[in-house]
Amino acid sequence: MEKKMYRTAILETLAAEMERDPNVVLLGEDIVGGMGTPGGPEAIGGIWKTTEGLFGRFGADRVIDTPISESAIIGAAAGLALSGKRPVAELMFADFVGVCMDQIWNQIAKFRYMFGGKSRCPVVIRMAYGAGRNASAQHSQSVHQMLTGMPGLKVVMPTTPADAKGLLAQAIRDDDPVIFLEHKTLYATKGNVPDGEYLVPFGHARLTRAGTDVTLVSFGLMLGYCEQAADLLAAEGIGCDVIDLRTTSPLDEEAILDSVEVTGRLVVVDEAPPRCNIATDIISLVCAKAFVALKAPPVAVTPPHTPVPFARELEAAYLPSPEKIAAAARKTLSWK
Amino acid sequence: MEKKMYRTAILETLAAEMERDPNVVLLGEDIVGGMGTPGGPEAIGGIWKTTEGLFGRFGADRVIDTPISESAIIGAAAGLALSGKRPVAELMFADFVGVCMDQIWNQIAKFRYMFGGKSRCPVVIRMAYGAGRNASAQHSQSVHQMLTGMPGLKVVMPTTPADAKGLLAQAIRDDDPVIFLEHKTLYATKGNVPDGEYLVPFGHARLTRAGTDVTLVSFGLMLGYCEQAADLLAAEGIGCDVIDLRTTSPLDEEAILDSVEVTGRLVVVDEAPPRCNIATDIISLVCAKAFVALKAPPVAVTPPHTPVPFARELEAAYLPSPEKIAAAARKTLSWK
Amino acid sequence: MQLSREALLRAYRQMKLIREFEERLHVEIMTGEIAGFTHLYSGQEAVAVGVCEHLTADDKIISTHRGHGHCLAKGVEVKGMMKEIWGSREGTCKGKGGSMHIASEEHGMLGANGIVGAGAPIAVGAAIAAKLNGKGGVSITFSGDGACNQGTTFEAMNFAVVTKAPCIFIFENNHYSEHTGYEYAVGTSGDIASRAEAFGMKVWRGDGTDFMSVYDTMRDVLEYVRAGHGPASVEFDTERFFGHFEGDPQRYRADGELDRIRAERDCLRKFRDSVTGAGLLSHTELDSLDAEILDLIQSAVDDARAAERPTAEDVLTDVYISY
Amino acid sequence: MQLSREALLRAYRQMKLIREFEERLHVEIMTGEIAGFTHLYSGQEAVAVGVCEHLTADDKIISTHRGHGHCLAKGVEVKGMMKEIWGSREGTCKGKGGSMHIASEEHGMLGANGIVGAGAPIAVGAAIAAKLNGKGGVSITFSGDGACNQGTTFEAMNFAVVTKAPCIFIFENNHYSEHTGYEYAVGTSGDIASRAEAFGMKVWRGDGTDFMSVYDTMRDVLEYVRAGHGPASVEFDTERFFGHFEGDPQRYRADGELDRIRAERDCLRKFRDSVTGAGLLSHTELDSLDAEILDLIQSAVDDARAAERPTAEDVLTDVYISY
Ligand SMILES: Cc1ncc(C[n+]2csc(CCOP(=O)(O)OP(=O)(O)O)c2C)c(N)n1
Ligand SMILES: Cc1ncc(C[n+]2csc(CCOP(=O)(O)OP(=O)(O)O)c2C)c(N)n1
Ligand SMILES: [Mg+2]
Ligand SMILES: [Mg+2]
Repeated sequence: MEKKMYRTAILETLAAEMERDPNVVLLGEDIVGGMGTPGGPEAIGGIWKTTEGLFGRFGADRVIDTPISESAIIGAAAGLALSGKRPVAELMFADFVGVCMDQIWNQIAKFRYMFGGKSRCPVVIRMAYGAGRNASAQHSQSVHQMLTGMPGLKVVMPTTPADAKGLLAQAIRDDDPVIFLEHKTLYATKGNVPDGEYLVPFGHARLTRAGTDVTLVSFGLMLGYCEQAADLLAAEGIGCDVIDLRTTSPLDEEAILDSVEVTGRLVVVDEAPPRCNIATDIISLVCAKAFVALKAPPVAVTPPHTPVPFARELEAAYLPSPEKIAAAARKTLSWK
Repeated sequence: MEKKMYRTAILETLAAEMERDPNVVLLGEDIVGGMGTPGGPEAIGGIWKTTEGLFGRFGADRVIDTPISESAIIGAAAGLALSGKRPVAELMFADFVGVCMDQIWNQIAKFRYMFGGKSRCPVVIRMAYGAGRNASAQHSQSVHQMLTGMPGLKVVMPTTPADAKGLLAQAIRDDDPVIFLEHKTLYATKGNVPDGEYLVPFGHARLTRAGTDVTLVSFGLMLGYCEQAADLLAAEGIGCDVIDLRTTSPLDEEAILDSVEVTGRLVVVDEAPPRCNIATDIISLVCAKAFVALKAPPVAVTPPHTPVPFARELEAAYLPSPEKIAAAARKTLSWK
Repeated sequence: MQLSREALLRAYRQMKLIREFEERLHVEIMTGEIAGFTHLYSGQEAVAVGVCEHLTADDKIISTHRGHGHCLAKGVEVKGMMKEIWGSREGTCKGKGGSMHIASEEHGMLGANGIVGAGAPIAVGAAIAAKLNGKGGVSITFSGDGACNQGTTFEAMNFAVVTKAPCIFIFENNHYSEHTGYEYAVGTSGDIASRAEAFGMKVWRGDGTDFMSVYDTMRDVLEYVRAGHGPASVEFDTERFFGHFEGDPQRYRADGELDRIRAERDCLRKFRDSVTGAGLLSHTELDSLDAEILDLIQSAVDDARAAERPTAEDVLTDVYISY
Repeated sequence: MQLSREALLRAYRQMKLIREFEERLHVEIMTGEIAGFTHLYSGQEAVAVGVCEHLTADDKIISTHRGHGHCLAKGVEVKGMMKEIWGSREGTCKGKGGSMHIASEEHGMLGANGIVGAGAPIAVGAAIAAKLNGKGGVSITFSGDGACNQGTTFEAMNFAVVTKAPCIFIFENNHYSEHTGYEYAVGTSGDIASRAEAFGMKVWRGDGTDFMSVYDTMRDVLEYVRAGHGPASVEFDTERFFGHFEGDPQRYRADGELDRIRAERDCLRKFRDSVTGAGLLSHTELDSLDAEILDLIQSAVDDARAAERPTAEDVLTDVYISY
């Protein structure tokens, strides 16, 4: 067990899986870097440094640098997968799902069903999502709220370096299409990462701390904020269950319901805009399945119904914060 | 007041608005039909017959038939709107948002915000959505669950011919971008349509019948199913408030909350797949804002988490039905 | 190069099979028994067959909304397809896909596709896979004259050139996309091949109503692509005999156009005239094939009508392999 | 055609303004004061200015992630832009857009754009609007060598040809998209213009580091497009002096490449040499312009630093006109 960065966990897992299975191929923009330049391949790796050195190690056939053509990238991944390969495609920013949504939503997600269960399309689409780096409206978005709603996709959102490893290995070995969402503010965070083979199954949330007063549910950047909120609340004598969803599709309903059965109070923190997102999804689920247990109305903590703004002050105000989360928890606790 | 088809209401409203405002221009695939053929322009109108005769009346400059290039269609609409026109773009099927999502989501929806409130982009994007015609997984989908979540868009879903007229006129005159969703099974339905100028403001739901036992919320094809369910329930002595949302963004929260304050029981019927949709959105809203009024857990009636299947039996089983809606209502009523 | 009698008979049989499959559907659809949207391939058979007769199951194809011909030409079972179009749970896709989504992995048929232009990038991926496998396999995408304006098609062409993928872009120019003429929608006065060429591919052109023209052209194309020169493109001029979808009144056509193309541009008639004229096959042989095929279609329809219907539980399966 | 002294001075001033704007940002960004991703236009000034000097406020342009130069060339206020990049609520976009989203309707500047390839279809729409207005206006989209592989760019070109829209597609080939070379990513050995030509447009090519080459080329292009012949395309060969974004170590460059292009391909140096050599302007005049511009930039930075910051309430405004 070693402390590693989130991005390192991803890079090493890609390498290990490529080593293990010759069918694993990577494709994406600048994942090699330097193609067709005087500096040559790998002059600079991808901008997130999650694919560095893989071209040198596995060659041009398996690490394919692509033109700026996201529909072609994702479509090609689909074709590779239908032909028996295990492509891992990278979208540099999750916001670019807009230019290739058809291939994700109408093609990859639906093949198996449309074809009567007679095909498999084990594509992994990795993408960097989320706000926090002042990258403005077109480079800061969450997309899980859309993708989770699409039958046929699995949606994975690792929060820790360990989960980045375990969930990515699972994603690559999984026979269904997987959307793998990497929060861009987490790449440089560090945590213990198990050595050797390590798989985290989908649909199993992680309870990061236990408390009996209120349940906080989240993932990604917001999970850390929940932890901070839980610290604030602990100082006031309030104990939180903090649940890291890990995957939004499949969803670990049981973990959420079990916790709410105990606490009776729920705060869901979602970085997506407020309408039709994972917060509404989970609150609706809990109301349907744990109505009696609820001691107070569940609360969603989300950004407002606006695009992501640029300026530091604006983005900070836009995002949920530990303080806002703690306030929401207090609100449920003081409710009567 | 005359009985007209939903499609006629749309066609006539397009014509009237084009007459009224020379800045209104239409664009879309086959909306003229016959371009570049021996039969010539308007040999056949668009496949939904919602633009028939408009080319002859308003000319090639204002009724623009396009190649199969949805990104270019929606992008061009954006450029027209930023230049002072009022484009009404047609996507033949709502499912095609997949090939032009970026232009809708990252461009049109965000211009005003990104540009600090200094631009306007009054685009209307009309599209035929929904299941019920055995058009299979790529031609039967709902998309409001994604589009409602996108800040910057308004999302309009007329159920009746009268609303098709009043909401479309409002959409064309509105200064913000509007997604106008026409349920493909409704085109041939008939209803009374007010003569002359008729505008339906956004964000005002329609109570189609009043009852004090349970609140049914829906729109589109499902609204009719709710009416049928209400008939079934009425026969059992159960009275329903039936709410036609008309627009999902903005949402008439008040109409929903007011009704639930009385009934204490809520069934939301959504044709979208179950995760992160309008049903979860409204249930979450009601739990937050009318928790005390709730006498039973709200129920979502939706298709399952699967693509839309083809065969008649499968599609029928996939969709919510009046019986399933009535059963859901009975369930909330018998809850304790 | 002269084809063997067997090859000629097989080619005729395949084209005739597609033709009769579609002509029968044209009739059956009118009765209202078949659900959904159906786009028929009648008139274009020489393209599908002229291409696919060169292919093995290792070679992949991907098709469009007008996919029956490509499926049959690639060997997908007639009866399974008919059942699928009828929405039976015994259909190729268990009644879940229908006419626009017939696929068969075992035949290297990666699917008809309801989204115009979606197939091209997928075909490039299959071509890259073939290249990785190193056995000379190719991947072929069929596109219409309408699809050639979709961004995905262009991206796919550039992508294939950059990755030197053994991908063949076949454009079936049947002059119409829905009700719109190709000379209007394709900005280059309707010329598709030159545009493909400008993406850096070698291109060919052929008469898509003449089996031999398609077949011979494809021999060259495949030789070139299998040799590792990267992608290629072919534009075939062809005709669709029916409307865009069933129910289309086709007022965009010229007076007498349908009669003329049936008379002068019918690939089956041309094929028959040419092989019988040259004494390679006899009318009797072909007539007996015709009869055989009509029987096959009849029994496919009978079977489809009698086949098991899907149930409500079937809705829930086949979304994931595990979830 | 010989430009007037005033026109030459203005051209120099505009190019120099862009250059100093970017050079200063390059320095300021290192301090960490400026948030987000910033892409600098240094080296390409002759393109933006050579194009925009022909335009009026009725003509529209749309830009890319690398948009500062196009904005300044189209007349957007320096101080508002600097404040925007600093994230001030006094900025062009009230601090909501930042470097990648500067727009100014009143100047006919439809926005920098963070999505590669997104601008092209929007520009076609603006061109159709100009055509409807019938006053000879045009719409111009700037794209990089990377953006020329995006499907939207291709769709837009076909669409403009079909609608005969007065749209000009300017490709600034600066040889790199992020860290990738154009010869790799553009399948036609890096030739962009021929591809545009194959979409049915008249195309031009020019040296994007030579103001006069750009300006003269654009005179012809605009004459052609304003005359109603439909769209056109121009490929300019140019250089970017900095990395893709600030912080890029640029190891993809050749040894000495940056020195070489600064020495041999600097549009400002070339311009100065040529106009002073021909005795059209004097070094003294240009030097005093330089000083004036440095002052302007300094005061823009001072102002930006001192300008009002946005507040939490500002997050909620400007989403809709009414809701
Ligand atoms: C993305 C998308 N846009 C539009 C359509 C609707 N549509 C289906 S087929 C078709 C015409 C296709 O024409 P062409 O490519 O020439 O093929 P053909 O029908 O002639 O075989 C259109 C517009 C679609 N299915 N997908
Ligand atoms: C759709 C999309 N894909 C990828 C990116 C990431 N990206 C931003 S700029 C860029 C390179 C653009 O290259 P080019 O068009 O040559 O413009 P240049 O940077 O040289 O001005 C890339 C890949 C993006 N912003 N949008
Ligand atoms: Mg066609
Ligand atoms: Mg470039």
